[in-house]
Amino acid sequence: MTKAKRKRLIYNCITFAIVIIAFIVLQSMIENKTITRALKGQLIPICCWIVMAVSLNLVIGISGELSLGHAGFMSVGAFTGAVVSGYLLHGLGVENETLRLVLAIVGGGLIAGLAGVVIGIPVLRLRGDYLAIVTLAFGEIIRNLVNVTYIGVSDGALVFNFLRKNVPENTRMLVDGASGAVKVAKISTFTAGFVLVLITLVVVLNLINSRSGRAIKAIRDNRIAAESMGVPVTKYKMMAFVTAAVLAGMAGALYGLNSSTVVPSQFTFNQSINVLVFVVLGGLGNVLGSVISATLLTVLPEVLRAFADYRMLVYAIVLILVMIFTNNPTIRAFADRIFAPVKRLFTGKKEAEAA
Amino acid sequence: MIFLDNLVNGISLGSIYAIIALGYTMVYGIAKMLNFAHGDVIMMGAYIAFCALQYWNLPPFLALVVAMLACTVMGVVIEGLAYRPLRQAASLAVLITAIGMSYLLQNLALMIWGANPKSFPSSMISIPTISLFGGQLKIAGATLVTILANIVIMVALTLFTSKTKTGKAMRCVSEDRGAASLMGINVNRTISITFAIGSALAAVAGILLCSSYPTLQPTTGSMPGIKAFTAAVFGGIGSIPGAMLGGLLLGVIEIFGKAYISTELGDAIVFAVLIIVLLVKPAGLLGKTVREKV
Amino acid sequence: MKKFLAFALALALCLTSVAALAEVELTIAHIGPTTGPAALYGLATLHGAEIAVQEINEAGEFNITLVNEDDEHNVEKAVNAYNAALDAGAVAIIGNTTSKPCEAVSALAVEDRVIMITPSASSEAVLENGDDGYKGNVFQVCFTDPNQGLASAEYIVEHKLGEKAFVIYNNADVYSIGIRDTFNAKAAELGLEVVGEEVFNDETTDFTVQVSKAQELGADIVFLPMYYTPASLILQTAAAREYKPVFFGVDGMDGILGIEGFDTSLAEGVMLLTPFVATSEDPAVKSFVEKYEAAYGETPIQFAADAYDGVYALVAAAKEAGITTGMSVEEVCEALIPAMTTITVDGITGSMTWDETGAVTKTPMAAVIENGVYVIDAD
Amino acid sequence: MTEKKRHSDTRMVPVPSHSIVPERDLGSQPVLETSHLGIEFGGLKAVEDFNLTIGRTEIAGLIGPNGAGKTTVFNLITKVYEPTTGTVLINGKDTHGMNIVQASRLGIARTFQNIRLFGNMSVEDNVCIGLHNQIRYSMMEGVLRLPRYWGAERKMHKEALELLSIFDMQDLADTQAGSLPYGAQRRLEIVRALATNPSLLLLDEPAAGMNPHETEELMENIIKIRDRFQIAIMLIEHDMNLVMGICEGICVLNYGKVIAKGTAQEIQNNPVVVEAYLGKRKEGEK
Repeated sequence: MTKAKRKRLIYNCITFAIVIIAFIVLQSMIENKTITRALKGQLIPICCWIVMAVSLNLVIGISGELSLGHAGFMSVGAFTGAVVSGYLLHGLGVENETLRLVLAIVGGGLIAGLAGVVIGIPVLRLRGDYLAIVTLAFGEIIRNLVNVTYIGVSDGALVFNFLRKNVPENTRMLVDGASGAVKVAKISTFTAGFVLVLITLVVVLNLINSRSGRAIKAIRDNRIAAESMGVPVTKYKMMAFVTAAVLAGMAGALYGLNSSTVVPSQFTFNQSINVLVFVVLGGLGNVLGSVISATLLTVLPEVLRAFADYRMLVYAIVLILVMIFTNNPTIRAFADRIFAPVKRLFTGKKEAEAA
Repeated sequence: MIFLDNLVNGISLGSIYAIIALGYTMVYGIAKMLNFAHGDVIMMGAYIAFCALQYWNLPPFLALVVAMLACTVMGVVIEGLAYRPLRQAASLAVLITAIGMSYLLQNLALMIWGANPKSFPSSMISIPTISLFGGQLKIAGATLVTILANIVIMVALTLFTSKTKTGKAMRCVSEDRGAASLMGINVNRTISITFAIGSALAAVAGILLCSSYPTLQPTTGSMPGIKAFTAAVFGGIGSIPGAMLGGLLLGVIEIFGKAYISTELGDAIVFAVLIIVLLVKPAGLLGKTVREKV
Repeated sequence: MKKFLAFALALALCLTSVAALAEVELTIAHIGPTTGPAALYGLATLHGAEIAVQEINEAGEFNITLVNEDDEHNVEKAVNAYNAALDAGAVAIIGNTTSKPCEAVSALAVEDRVIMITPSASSEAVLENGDDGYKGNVFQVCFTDPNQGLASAEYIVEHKLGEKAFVIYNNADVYSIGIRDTFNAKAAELGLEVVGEEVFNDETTDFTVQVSKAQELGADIVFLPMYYTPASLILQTAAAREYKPVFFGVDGMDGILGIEGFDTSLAEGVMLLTPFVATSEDPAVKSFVEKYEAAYGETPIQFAADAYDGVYALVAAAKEAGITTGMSVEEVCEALIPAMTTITVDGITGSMTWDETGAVTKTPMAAVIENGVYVIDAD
Repeated sequence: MTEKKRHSDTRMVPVPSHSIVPERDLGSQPVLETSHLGIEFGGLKAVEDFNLTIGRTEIAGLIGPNGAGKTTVFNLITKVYEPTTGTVLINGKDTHGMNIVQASRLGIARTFQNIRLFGNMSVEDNVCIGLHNQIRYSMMEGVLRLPRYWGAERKMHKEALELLSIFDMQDLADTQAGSLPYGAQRRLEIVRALATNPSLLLLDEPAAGMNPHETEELMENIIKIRDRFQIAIMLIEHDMNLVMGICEGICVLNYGKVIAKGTAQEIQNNPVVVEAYLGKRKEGEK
């Protein structure tokens, strides 16, 4: 095994270990009832945001395309999930919650993936900032469309319409236009969230370290060179984009079924930006970084509840400072100088071990 | 007549988008960055004008000057503190910083002026509504001023970039920053000036925006900002006439889409048209397609 | 049953008298959007609740600690806020301010058995428990949306305010949609012609299309089931276009006169149904408005009044049920649920009673704006 | 590396007077034939009437002053640009309307004047990208780590190291490509191109930035590559020692037009070429 492969294996193992240990600790805390309500309530959303961040990292960090509409896929997943679960319950009378949750997550992923294909075909022809603006536009279009989508169950059959007045009277609404998914049965569980995070990590990490992932990274590093080596650019860009959309859709379904109500306005441009911030602060292409930053940045505002009024202000300033400190060459060099003794301590130790 | 009415409304809305888009496009052309905080500078400009009119009882003209000055200073300070250290950094890092700046401005406004919406005084533009065609077509004073202001700004900017030394320096920097600096152009200063002009325009845009749509909140600049950004891309980002054309078209499409197709899907229509245009012309309507050098 | 009630009443009285000796310590939580785009409503309910708590604490008997948790008008944050509130030891909740977060939180509260009194979340889904009837532990201080729609249509027809109605509503807001639905239904029933309707959303600032449609169709009454911010824009757009129908609003319209910089002459003749008018001569209202203005520097809107009444309703129920210090969340909830349906609260938004569903019964007043102030329409 | 497939089409090549194809290749299908190839950029004819045939195992040179259009020719052959006029045949197949990827599948690979490595990836991964067109498995097999994944990755690893050994770079396999020294980056580009198993390898200034010793080594290696893989190599180069030392046929380009073709000796003695490089000699000068 080469050094690079060993390093990669260690990195992957650490990633999985952190997630699994965190799950075991939290699960035992839940069983011992030592967990605070606030933390317990956030567990499922944290899982969702981890999946969102890791999947967006696949698009931005690995595939190198700036997407500003990731929340759109989450929205598609959330509403599809609510419809699948609602139809199974009210239309087909399926009472088993686990079965409904699994089917809803799969359905959410599929439809979001479909949306990813439809959007990806035109979008991925564009480059750079243009791609960014078009993904933003698609996110807004999805939100606008959900705002006029009415889906319900009427006499055991699924009803779908863009006009409220065309929906029959006796319909049990599942998605009620701008009011969103209403009276959703909450069936998401932390275990499901954990499994979804694991699936996401397996898919993304294995994809990155495989033939397809190598091709995706090659396109990111140098599109023309990759094409000259016979790498079909659109195919691999689509692969990254659609995989990310599927994962976001699954996260959306889990997210949607964690609350009795979901509204389209939860998945705005700002939400996409939030996920983008997770990815950038966690490090582009760094999956473990995404996991950690998504967790911390979801928990942090809740910890800072006491400073409610200044919370967003502090968040904004921290964001700007972090970007400047990590990206300005002068400041970085200065920081490196300061931390050099510390670093030497570590590297020196390593060398000693090696010797 | 309802068609003409919608057209006038569309041009009015489009003129506001155009002025905001000018700010985006100039900064993009020269600093090669998407200044997401531009929409929030607009909001700050409107708040300052509001204070000048409401609290300090200044006449409209002075309120305009105060708002423009304040925004200019704000733009230059933001550029110097947050964006200049990142001149060499990846564009994504700059984008995130700009987003952070946008949050910062919004929350500052929330702290200073509170969450309650303010109504922008109509005394800012005290031109009465004009009736045409025997009262069938009514054009509000603010609409007229907006359209006129748009034309004036457009002409002034075109003259500025083509005739003055600073304007020419700006064009040089936008073509090739490295070469411009070798030719003795002070790149940092030029970028600062661009931010100054862009922010002064933002103040004007803020006042016009709030004169036509008089609600003033910390989030007032967000949506028009995004739409204007779309307009800039639509027209070809980096191009001044492109911003103008993109803004006007976007405004007209939005109003017509709402009037003749669906008010619910107005925004979706705008964005759908943008996507179609970009697919046909990937660099926008008036943008230059740059051939990648191999 | 009667015997039982009498017994309960006696017990309650007994407990109350005990409580009078030692102050009852209660922690309650206000949950609402105190930051973010809906902050103005959340801050209003928070401030209203604060004034009520202050008054009650000054009066003795109860010592209430008010915890505030911000929900940012976001479902996910609302659930976090609710959990944080319970972690902080709250035994009852005043909130949420807005409908969607309230729907999400109340779905949890019904399982956890936590009593909720929402000042202003007016959608029906707040009270409904999935598809199986009502939650029972959630009480509204404001009207449910359908009631407002009905009352408005009835009022318009009864007073012959117009013949051709036009509705502009926010299709991204359950509050607006709910009122519009019942208004249209009632209007059809009463023979009021609705010539057309147009929608907008939370980000809309351009209302030219909506207003010109109404103008073109010759509507003489425009119904605005919405909050006052978009309403102010519609009034300004209409004024610029010299369009002068009767504008008829609902309780969300209250506050329009308080917008800083708003040219109140534009709102001249606007009618609205509201349970609370800040300029009322009623001494309770006057005292509340004075305290509010002194403390927060602005005129209270109806949201603040609803929250103020909500706290008083909670305390009245607590007295009725004989709540004591140290009761658990579930105990408080089970004790207050029957109490809420028996009490009558004479608040600043009217005289209120509640039924088992949690919906309030109170009389809306129609107010008309004249010379920049609300005037109660006598009949 | 598998042995090169021989094309069944073995028609005789008509030998035009200006052909630079060496005699041993005349019996087989040429790898590259261009006729009347040209491109305009906004009215400017960057390349005009470019005719060239390259034999199966030929090492050909394309030289000319700066801005003569040499790289543009490469871009036309590899379909980075669609020609305005003329045709490009690769192994006898017309590339009209093809994109870069399709052209690459016909058996051309190239390096770039301004190095275009996958800078954030390891040296080995750079080579593996070249191997992708021969060693395949699907995305699902990769994600689920099915047996084919392991087999294919092992094979890729082995072949990549073998290819890297041509330039003695196997020890650098784990290094990040972007952090290699300049000369090594150029060599890696060649290895990567070679990994695609091409029948025609286009090298754009392979010796740029190398010292004389390195250039010497490069020359040996280019010949070694040709002999080992039995492929044609066409190179753009300013180092005349290299060009004259290894190229069997040389084509000289000036202002987008071919001004001379022939062997090293013919070119060196061609007055038109000398003029293009040194300018018109004045009377009386030697």
